[in-house]
Amino acid sequence: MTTYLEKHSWGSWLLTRDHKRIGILYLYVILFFFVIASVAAGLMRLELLTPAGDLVTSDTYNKLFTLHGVLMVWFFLVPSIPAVLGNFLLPLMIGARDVAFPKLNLTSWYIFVAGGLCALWALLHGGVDTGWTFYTPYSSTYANTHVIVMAAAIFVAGFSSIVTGLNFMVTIHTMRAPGMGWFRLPLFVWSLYATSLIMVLATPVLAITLALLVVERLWGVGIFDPHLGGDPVLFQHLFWFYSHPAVYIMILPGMGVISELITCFARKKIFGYNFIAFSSMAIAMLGFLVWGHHMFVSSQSIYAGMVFSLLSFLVSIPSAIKVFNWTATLYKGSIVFQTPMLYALGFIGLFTIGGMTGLILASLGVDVHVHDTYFVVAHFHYIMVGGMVLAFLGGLHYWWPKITGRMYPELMGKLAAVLGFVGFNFTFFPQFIMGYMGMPRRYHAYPPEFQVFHVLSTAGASILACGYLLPMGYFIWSLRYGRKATANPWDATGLEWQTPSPPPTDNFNAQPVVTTGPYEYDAEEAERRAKIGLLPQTPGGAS
Amino acid sequence: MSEPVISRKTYVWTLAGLLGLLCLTVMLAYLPLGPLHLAAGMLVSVSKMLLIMVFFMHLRVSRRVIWLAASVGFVMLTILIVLSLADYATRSWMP
Amino acid sequence: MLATFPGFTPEASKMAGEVDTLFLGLIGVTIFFTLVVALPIVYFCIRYRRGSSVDRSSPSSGSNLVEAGWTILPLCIALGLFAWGAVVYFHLERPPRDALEIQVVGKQWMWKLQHAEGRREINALHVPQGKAVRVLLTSQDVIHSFYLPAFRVKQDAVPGRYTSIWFKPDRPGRYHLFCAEYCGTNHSRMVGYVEVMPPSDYERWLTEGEEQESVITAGKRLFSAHGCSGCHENSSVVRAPALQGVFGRRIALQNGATVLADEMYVRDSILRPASAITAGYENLMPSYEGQMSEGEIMQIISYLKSLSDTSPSGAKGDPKK
Amino acid sequence: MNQWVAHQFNSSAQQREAVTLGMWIFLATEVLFFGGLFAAYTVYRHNFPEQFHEASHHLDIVLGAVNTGVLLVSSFFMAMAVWSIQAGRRKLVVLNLVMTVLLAIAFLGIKGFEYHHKFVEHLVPGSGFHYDGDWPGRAEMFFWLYFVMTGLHAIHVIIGIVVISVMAGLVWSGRIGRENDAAVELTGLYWHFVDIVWVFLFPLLYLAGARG
Ligand code: HEA
Ligand code: HEA
Ligand code: HEC
Ligand code: CUA
Ligand SMILES: [Cu+2]
Repeated sequence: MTTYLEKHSWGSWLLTRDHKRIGILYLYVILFFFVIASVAAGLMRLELLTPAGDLVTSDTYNKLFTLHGVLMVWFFLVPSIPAVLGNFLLPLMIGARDVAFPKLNLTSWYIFVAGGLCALWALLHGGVDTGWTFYTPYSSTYANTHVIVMAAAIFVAGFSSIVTGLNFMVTIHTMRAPGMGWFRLPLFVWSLYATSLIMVLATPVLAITLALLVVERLWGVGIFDPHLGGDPVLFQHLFWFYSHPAVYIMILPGMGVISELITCFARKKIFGYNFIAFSSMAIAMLGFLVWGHHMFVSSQSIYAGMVFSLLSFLVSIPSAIKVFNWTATLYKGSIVFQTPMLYALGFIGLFTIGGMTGLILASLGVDVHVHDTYFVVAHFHYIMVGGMVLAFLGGLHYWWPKITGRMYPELMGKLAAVLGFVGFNFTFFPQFIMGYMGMPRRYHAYPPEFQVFHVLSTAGASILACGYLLPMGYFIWSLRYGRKATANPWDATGLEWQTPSPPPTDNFNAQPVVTTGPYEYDAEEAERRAKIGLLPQTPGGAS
Repeated sequence: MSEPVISRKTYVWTLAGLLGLLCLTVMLAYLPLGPLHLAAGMLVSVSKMLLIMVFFMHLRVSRRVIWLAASVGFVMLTILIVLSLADYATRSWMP
Repeated sequence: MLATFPGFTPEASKMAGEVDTLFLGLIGVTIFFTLVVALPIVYFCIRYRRGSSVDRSSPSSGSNLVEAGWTILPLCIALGLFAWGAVVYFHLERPPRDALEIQVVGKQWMWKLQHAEGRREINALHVPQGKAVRVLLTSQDVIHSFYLPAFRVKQDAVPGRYTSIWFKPDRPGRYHLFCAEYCGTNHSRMVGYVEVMPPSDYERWLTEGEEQESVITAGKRLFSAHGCSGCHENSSVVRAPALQGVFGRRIALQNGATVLADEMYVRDSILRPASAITAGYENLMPSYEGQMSEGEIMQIISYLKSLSDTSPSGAKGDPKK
Repeated sequence: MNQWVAHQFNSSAQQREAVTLGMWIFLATEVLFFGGLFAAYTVYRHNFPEQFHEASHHLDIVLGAVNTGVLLVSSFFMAMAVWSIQAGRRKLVVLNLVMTVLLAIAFLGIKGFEYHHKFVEHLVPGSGFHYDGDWPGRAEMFFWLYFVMTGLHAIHVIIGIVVISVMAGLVWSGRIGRENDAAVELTGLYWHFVDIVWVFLFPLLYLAGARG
């Protein structure tokens, strides 16, 4: 049996229909955009060192945060776990040879790249300065930057996301191996299912909204135009109808990864499998009902505001259920602190803080004050960077041996995880404080009393940068020099570990048949085997 | 390989029903229904849609998951419209 | 409250205190739950680390009772927090009846303000201590947001619409005014200050500088200059409704609906009279679209308000309704 | 296993299940794609009931109704095409598909005629827009929605025409037959969906103002 990595020609990659290779193609592209968006963040942080706004002009600064937001959201975080790890793992986890529509899968990658090229074009020709939210009438009438091209870029990338979601949903419905009932699915698969649901149902609304924006810009009149009696706030309704559910696209897959990591490294069956599975679906559904919480001071009716606030409080309950279940899973486990586990534990803590500050924002009385301040910026970085990016890194470490057949260096891994965690808190915790003190966001110059917090934040960002650069370095290093990985270096359950690392092109040498649930771990057994040296503290390679 | 799942006669009856409903909507437009007008129009449209989906699109003989996929889009659309209107309809209310 | 922490944004009004209390409450809940999660995690990680010899027998993989517990408890807390936040919000949104009214127009990239007595300011707002102030907002281009951190209030200024906020300054001093909604190149320069002065200083300040025409007088002047009085005064030949007492009342329209004559209604009446014909009248009034600036429209509105016997702020009518 | 089953599937039943479900999910995304427009329409109709009522009188009910009929009948032919392929009646399939396409073209023709008329009457939003009724801006909003909604629908009709024509060719040449009829069925689903969109557009736009 040959592994899926065997062939090396360009054609074999660019025309591949193998979901594993497509996952890797995605990895390259999103890393590329992550680096650009991070450099933009770095420049922003440098600019904010001084209150005067002297490093870059205000126009440049506005373009930087727009670029940062747009690339990070649509070209990095939305496709991060689903399109990379999801593509790679979904068929493996349910015991299928591939996704349901492999050609479509490759097409969606090309669509994504086309969108990315549009975004790059806009960047190279001077950028866009509307913020990632594209509020009208600024974006439709007043901005004179490349709004149309950038909107087109997101429109196109959106279709890639729709196609991926569709593919995943059909795959999960129809391609499960014999014996793989719905309640034997790994929780990562459940979370991908919930994510796909949102991708499929929310993204089209974003697409049509951006299309309307473009038509309005081209045609000169349009639906959001106050001169026709149009309401610019309607744009916000349509935008957030997508973008709030989209924030769950940017956390649910991370939650799925965490469920896998916690069980494996605590060697415990997950606590409350059904509740975690259903809470993913609940988040996906309830997530569609709360978008108005971004519009509390937008001139939206105060009664609508109250309804949206109430629903926002309710949507946090399923997240709470997950957090408590992960915690309970650790009880009576046999816990080891491998790198992926460090990321998972970091995730739980930072997600809790990010989520709870989301509740603070959902509280009407406070949001009037902190809306559009750094408090909001801190909130979403806690969830998106402290949550999803950590989950992505954790997952990447965990499945790295499966993907590449090599182990990453464990000590360096731990160092990067700790650096990232510390740097992260330094960067974003001060933003909560200055946000409550009234520091508005999207400000290129600011009153001097906020400087101390900005300096702390920039210092933290430099540490955080190391936390990112280190893994990029050693991952590349490990491709050549890493220890060879066994089929199942973590001694994990899960179908993906029952096949060689890296897996053969058709995933399994024989059609797997599933007879048990996904997390048949036994902590006592693990302890016994550890004592006699069968389960090493540092697992991994073939010696 | 397959066999027809719905008979030709059913299709013809469906078409007849659809054209009948079309006449009905146009007639309704000329009746003095006042505010009920929109509701009546939408009711007819929904009936037409159901006819098309159930017979032309074979929902009648489809599995439950297809029914789900067929309805979920409309459910979400309802949410979008109802919650947006919740804003516009209550804007002029006084606190 | 927070004001006692050095360096923190001052609480310059009682409402600010209310918001801060709510915030501290929420922070308390946040810390509580963070600990509820973090402490067990740390404890489990130490106690159940690989190699520690503790009892790991009969692990549980779920319990409906436990799940119900940690669903219902946060649910109750969440509902409580929602209610608290909603009450504070309600206070923030409901202006007292005797508030001073300031008219504010946002444009790229400045705030243009005018006091009832006529004095105009740019990017600055002088207000008397101890008196509620209601800010009536609109924008002549993109969306801006009028943000006063010291009073914990913020409201977007939307083109084509009126919005408002109010606050009651309790402490003299100078506080930040920010534009909080991104509005283009100089968004971060669309800043200014609020100066809270003792009432007597404020009175003096109002009359400083050259003689000012009060907003109402200006409105009255515009009302005749644009020919409104020609139709709307009793002596006119055209049959048009008298405008005394119209503001703040419910108006019956020709199409059978009734609407509240608030700022938005009067604005529409001036710019697009045909949109809502008053019952019993004909559609004779011309449209003034493009003939007046946002500021002038606001002045006429103030004049019409002054013709009504509702309170000076009037806008929101009887708050108990 | 036969040649029609792709390698990732275990059986043709599984493949059939997957493609059908995939198509229905795609249609759900289409519902929401149009849904943004329907939501905007609802909001503005709620805000400006009178002006919408009045502006809709400038649309031709007769043409609208005829066009609805045309699409409904074409949907019927599409359903018959699916029936024919399931019954293995190749020529009948082609005939039905051709009828579907012809009716779709007729639909576009009538639509184009209406567009032309609006253009002549200066009812196309933009600098050339001219409207005598109350508050022309709001009427312009109505026509803006009219053009965007029917325009997007027309794009879907055009895509449908292309796809159905290709299907007709493939069936004619024998490359699609009873054994691999899924493609025709999926095309049918798409076409019926396009029909459903129009079923809603017609009363919302043409009948927005009661004539009675
Ligand atoms: C991955 C992304 C992500 C996620 C998952 C969330 C999750 C949540 N978000 Fe956040 N949010 C963003 C990304 C995200 N957000 C972004 C990007 C913005 C800014 C957009 C912009 O303007 O640019 C934003 C802005 C934003 C606002 C608007 C702020 C403003 O502009 O004024 C609000 C307001 O309600 C909000 C609320 C919430 C809530 C209630 C949750 C909840 O889902 C959180 C639920 C989780 C928990 C609550 C923690 C776990 C629970 C416990 C430990 C138990 C205790 C629980 C209870 C007592 C209930 N978010
Ligand atoms: C999706 C995910 C995502 C991720 C991963 C990040 C990652 C980071 N973000 Fe970002 N951010 C957003 C999503 C994200 N962000 C969004 C959606 C917005 C809103 C945009 C808008 O308002 O429209 C935003 C806005 C935003 C702002 C607010 C701008 C403003 O309102 O004025 C800031 C400010 O500090 C910031 C900082 C950072 C930092 C420091 C990181 C760090 O994690 C990045 C770490 C990386 C580096 C630091 C770069 C590498 C190193 C160098 C280039 C060397 C030089 C650097 C130094 C010496 C510091 N982000
Ligand atoms: C040619 C005569 C004419 C002129 C000039 C005119 N109006 Fe009017 N106005 C009318 C008539 C007639 C109505 C009642 C029908 C309607 O509602 O449109 C009316 C209605 C109104 C109303 C609604 C009153 C209600 O009871 O609902 C307001 C407010 C108003 N006008 C303000 C103004 C202002 C301000 C101006 C000047 C800028 C002005 N009008 C100029 C004739 C006029
Ligand atoms: Cu005005 Cu920002
Ligand atoms: Cu949100």
